[in-house]
Amino acid sequence: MAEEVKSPAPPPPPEGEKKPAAEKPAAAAAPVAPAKPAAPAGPVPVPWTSPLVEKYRSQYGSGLDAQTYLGQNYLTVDRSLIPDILRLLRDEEQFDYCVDITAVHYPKREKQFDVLWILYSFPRNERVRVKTQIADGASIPSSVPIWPTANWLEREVYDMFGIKFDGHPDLKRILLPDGWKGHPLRKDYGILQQDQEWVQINLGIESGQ
Amino acid sequence: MSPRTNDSANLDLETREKPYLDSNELIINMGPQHPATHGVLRVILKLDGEKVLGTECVIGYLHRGVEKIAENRTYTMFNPYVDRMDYVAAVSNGLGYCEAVEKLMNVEAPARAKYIRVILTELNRIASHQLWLGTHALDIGAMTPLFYTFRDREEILKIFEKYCGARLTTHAFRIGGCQYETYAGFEKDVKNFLSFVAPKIDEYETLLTTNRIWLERTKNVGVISAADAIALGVTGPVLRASGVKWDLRKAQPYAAYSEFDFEIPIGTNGDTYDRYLVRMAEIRQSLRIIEQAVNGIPEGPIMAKVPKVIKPPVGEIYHSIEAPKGELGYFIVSDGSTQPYRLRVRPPSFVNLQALDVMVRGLLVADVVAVIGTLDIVLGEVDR
Amino acid sequence: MPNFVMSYLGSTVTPGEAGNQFWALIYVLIIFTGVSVAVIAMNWIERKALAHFQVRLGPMRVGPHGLLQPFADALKLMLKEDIIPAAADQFVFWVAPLIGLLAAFTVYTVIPFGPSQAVSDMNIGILFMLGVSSLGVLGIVVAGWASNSHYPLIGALRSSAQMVSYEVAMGLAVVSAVLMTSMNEKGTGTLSMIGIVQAQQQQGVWFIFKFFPLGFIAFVIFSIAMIAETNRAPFDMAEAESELTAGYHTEYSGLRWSLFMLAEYAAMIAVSSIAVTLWLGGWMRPFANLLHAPAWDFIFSLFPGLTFGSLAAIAFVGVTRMPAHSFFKIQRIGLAVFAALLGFIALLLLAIAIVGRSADASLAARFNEGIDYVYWFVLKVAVFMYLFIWYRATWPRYRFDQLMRIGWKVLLPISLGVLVVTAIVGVIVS
Amino acid sequence: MNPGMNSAFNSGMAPVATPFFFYMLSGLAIVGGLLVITRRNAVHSALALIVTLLAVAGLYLMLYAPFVAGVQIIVYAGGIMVLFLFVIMLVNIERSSKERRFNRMWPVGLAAACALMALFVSAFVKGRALFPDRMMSLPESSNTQQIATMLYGEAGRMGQYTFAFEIASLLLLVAILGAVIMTKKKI
Repeated sequence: MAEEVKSPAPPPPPEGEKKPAAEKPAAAAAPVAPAKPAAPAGPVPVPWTSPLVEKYRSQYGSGLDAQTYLGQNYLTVDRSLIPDILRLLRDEEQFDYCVDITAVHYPKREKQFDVLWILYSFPRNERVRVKTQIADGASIPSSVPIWPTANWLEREVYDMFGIKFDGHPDLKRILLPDGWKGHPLRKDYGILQQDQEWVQINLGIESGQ
Repeated sequence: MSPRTNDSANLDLETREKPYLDSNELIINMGPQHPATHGVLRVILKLDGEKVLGTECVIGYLHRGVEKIAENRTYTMFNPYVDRMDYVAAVSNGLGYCEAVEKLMNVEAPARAKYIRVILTELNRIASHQLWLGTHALDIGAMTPLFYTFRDREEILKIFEKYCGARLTTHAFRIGGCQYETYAGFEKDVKNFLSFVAPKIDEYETLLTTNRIWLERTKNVGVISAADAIALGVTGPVLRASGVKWDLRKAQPYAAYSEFDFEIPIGTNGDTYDRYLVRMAEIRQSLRIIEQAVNGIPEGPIMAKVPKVIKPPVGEIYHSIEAPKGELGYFIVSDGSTQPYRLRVRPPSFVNLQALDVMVRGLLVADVVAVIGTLDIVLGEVDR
Repeated sequence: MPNFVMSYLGSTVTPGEAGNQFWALIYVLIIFTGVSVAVIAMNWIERKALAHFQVRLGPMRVGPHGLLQPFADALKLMLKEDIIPAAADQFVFWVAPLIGLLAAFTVYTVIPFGPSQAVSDMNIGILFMLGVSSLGVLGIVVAGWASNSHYPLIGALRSSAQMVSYEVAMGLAVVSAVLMTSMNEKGTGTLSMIGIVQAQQQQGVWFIFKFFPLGFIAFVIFSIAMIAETNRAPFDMAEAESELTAGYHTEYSGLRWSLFMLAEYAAMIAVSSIAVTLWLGGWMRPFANLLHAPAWDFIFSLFPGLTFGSLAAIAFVGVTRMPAHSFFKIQRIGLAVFAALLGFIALLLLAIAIVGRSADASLAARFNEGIDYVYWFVLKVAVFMYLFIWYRATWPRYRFDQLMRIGWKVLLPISLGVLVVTAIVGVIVS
Repeated sequence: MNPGMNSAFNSGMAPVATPFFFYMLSGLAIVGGLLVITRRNAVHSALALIVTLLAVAGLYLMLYAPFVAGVQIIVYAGGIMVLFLFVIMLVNIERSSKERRFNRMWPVGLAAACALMALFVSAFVKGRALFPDRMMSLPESSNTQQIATMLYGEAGRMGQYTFAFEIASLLLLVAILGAVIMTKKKI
């Protein structure tokens, strides 16, 4: 019971081979390389084939893409499928444990954010990541009704990226103070940047740093 | 008071006119400066007399933006930062991070390094559980176990200090293996520790396990069912105490864990007492693992072939390990540069803390303290 | 010397009974100083004993083996700023520690350290003690309220509920001991503290062994209730630091806080004294009923001197075991002087015991007797004080509802049962 | 029983400075009583009431009624007042201290006080003969034992008030049960 070996691990690629972006966008999204194209060689994501994927692909068609990278499976799905596919994964495929919800910011892309659900199934001892892309300012259905644990995780994503989750019971900042402006994990937020006004008012520090 | 303004958002604190003889619903602030919140956790309690009607955790006082820092540091430079998250189990944090990056780079640490990692990580697990036991017992009012556990934890910290020079934030591992070869006498020290600590564990247990007051304070307190625990994403000893036999060391073995023989202790009731028993049993299992590992350390290199400048290929990886507090995961997105494009830490304490509200509703104030203790949170990790 | 000084020295009643105001005042002063010193000593012993329970050393820096630590603490507390929170009720905040202190110290007027070694012997001694010591809770309640803060308020509510509840079981246990005093030919008991000890003397048995196990059960109930009464571990809900930061004295600091501590320790000594008086024969030496030959009297009267002698010996061993470093020179000298002082007291006590061994009415014999009484009483109380420390080191804290459950559902029925059975047995026996 | 008892009376356990203590205690009681009704803050009133109760206990003691004094302290000052404070603390004090009091009650209270005063004065004047102008002869046995004899009787004889006493305790038992039933939502 080592890795989640649903599909064989990708063979190590030949040395020096240039690869395109590893972030496989959803079928609906335009393929955007996140960053430096001059990356060193690495393993490639390969399509992931399993009964699970077949079933959902037949159901949802092009809205869903399944891949494996370094032995880890992920589904890239269209934003419109989001609450349904997560619910199905929990109910039908026994992915009963939502490990984590997080996001990645790609400022140069049209749909700036990747939102990820990392799921785990106790009965199958298997992990899967579900990814979707949304634009800045767009919202996404909350998964709190599916996994209660999503409550704080979504709040953290909201806090750090400003992604809104529809239907979240109490969507507010969790780690940063309530009145804080800005979402620090966005790429356009500098590492030294602070909400100077907040610091001045609430901490009484004149410099705001 | 705190500058925050959201004192009690979801506690329905409408400013209604209080009746003349109103004796209900007291709102008290537990923390951020409170002896039993294990750091700067603030719990807003809504009480009816002493009965807890609801809680709200206000966290973030220790937020340092670890994930943001990661995006601005190279993989190597970021390594010490992970020690500062769960500072009582820094070795586990380092192991998770190094293994995640290694996995992303598709390299594997040599066998000897893996054994050293297992030994140090398990020692750290014991240290973490000892610290937990001491503070938890102190919260429930037993002073003495604290000093016993700190006395014995000291021996572990001495081994860390001799190995890498640091006691708490060890930065013991490097991407690709270990920086340091074991010092002369490392095996002897570890074996001495094993024979030293085993009777001490019994000593803690004589103080607590059958103590009537301890039983009354912990049995049926903070009960969480297996289904609730899974739904809330609770991991680690808290999940196992609810009867779910799941440990990443067995489920998805990493480092050299597949080579050792150990058991996953589980509880049945999911109450505070079971969590106590599970952690005590885990200490014993850790001792078993260390014994096997230290007797079987293979010879060989301690570093894999890793380039001087670490530049993982474009891609993303999620790797998690069984930290003393639960599943500690690292999700790393690489853009092929020397810095992580995005690094996400899946902190066990953060997710476990979310279960507090479910566990304490309907209990008394004294139980809140016991449940915070039994969740074994470290605010450095909750807030990152 | 004035006549009223000399005339009292040979008296066999307390100054209160003798109507001797001068000696009553002297006794009050002696007891007040003695209790204060006992609290200071208790402070040091508790810290040291607790430290040794917990594989620590405890205070070691201030004076040899930290002997001067309580004085340093007292000085620090006196010099600290006395903070009164802005939102507190100034007057009540100010007066609360005094209420507690007053209640704790007033009790000592009726504690019999010997048949004549008490300020006064009240007809209703035990009732007075229970009543006045129950006033101590007022200080706590009022302190918690006056702080105008949530934690102190909860602490105050807890402690008032706790003390009121445990007083019931405590009172019933006391009544069963009072019942035992009436087991004489006249059939009348007494509430007087001295009378209770004298009843034990006449009946030739400590009440803890009377109607075994009835007396013993009552004693156990009392010794549980008295821990709750004084808010000590494992019943220290009112000041549970891990739950309520510091309970009712969260907002107190400096001298005012130290008054609370003084009151707490004084109350501990007071309730231990009640237990000793009611069940452990008060000032009587052990085996007074079996080994009553004059020779035995003499042997037992050597005990005070021997105790101080062994303390002096321990201190001297400490001197020899100090590191031979110049840094420890002053500490070594200090400890040696302390040991010498103890040794001197030991010699003095032994001398008195030897000179006063004849059972005549000489002053030395009176002195010898008095020292014996006070020694045995204090020794028994000291055992209780040690138990207080031991409990604190060993046990976790009870939860509030559990505490109430024990008080009302366990201790109260048992003490009622013991009372009824004692009455029945008493009637049958007499 | 108590050997000290008789000797105490004989050897002059006569209170010292009787008038001083009497006037001090009565003064305390009166001042405390006034404070009880004039303080706006209920906790201050309760504290003043405790002072009054203790002063009255002291007066009992001066009247050679130590048992009554002890009971006064243990029941009123120690027990009832703690419960009083307990309740007061839970009440919204800020609000209650702002309420105007004595509204329209002034004349009634004054009239009642005057009537009571008149009663006292007339009782004193009319019953002057009942009050001896020197100290009453002391009872032979102690006050505590006398009370016990009255309540419980002695040597197989019912006491003067045994029946009333038992009835009163029954009444209290019923009151306790009633309180439990009223407060406990489910039993």
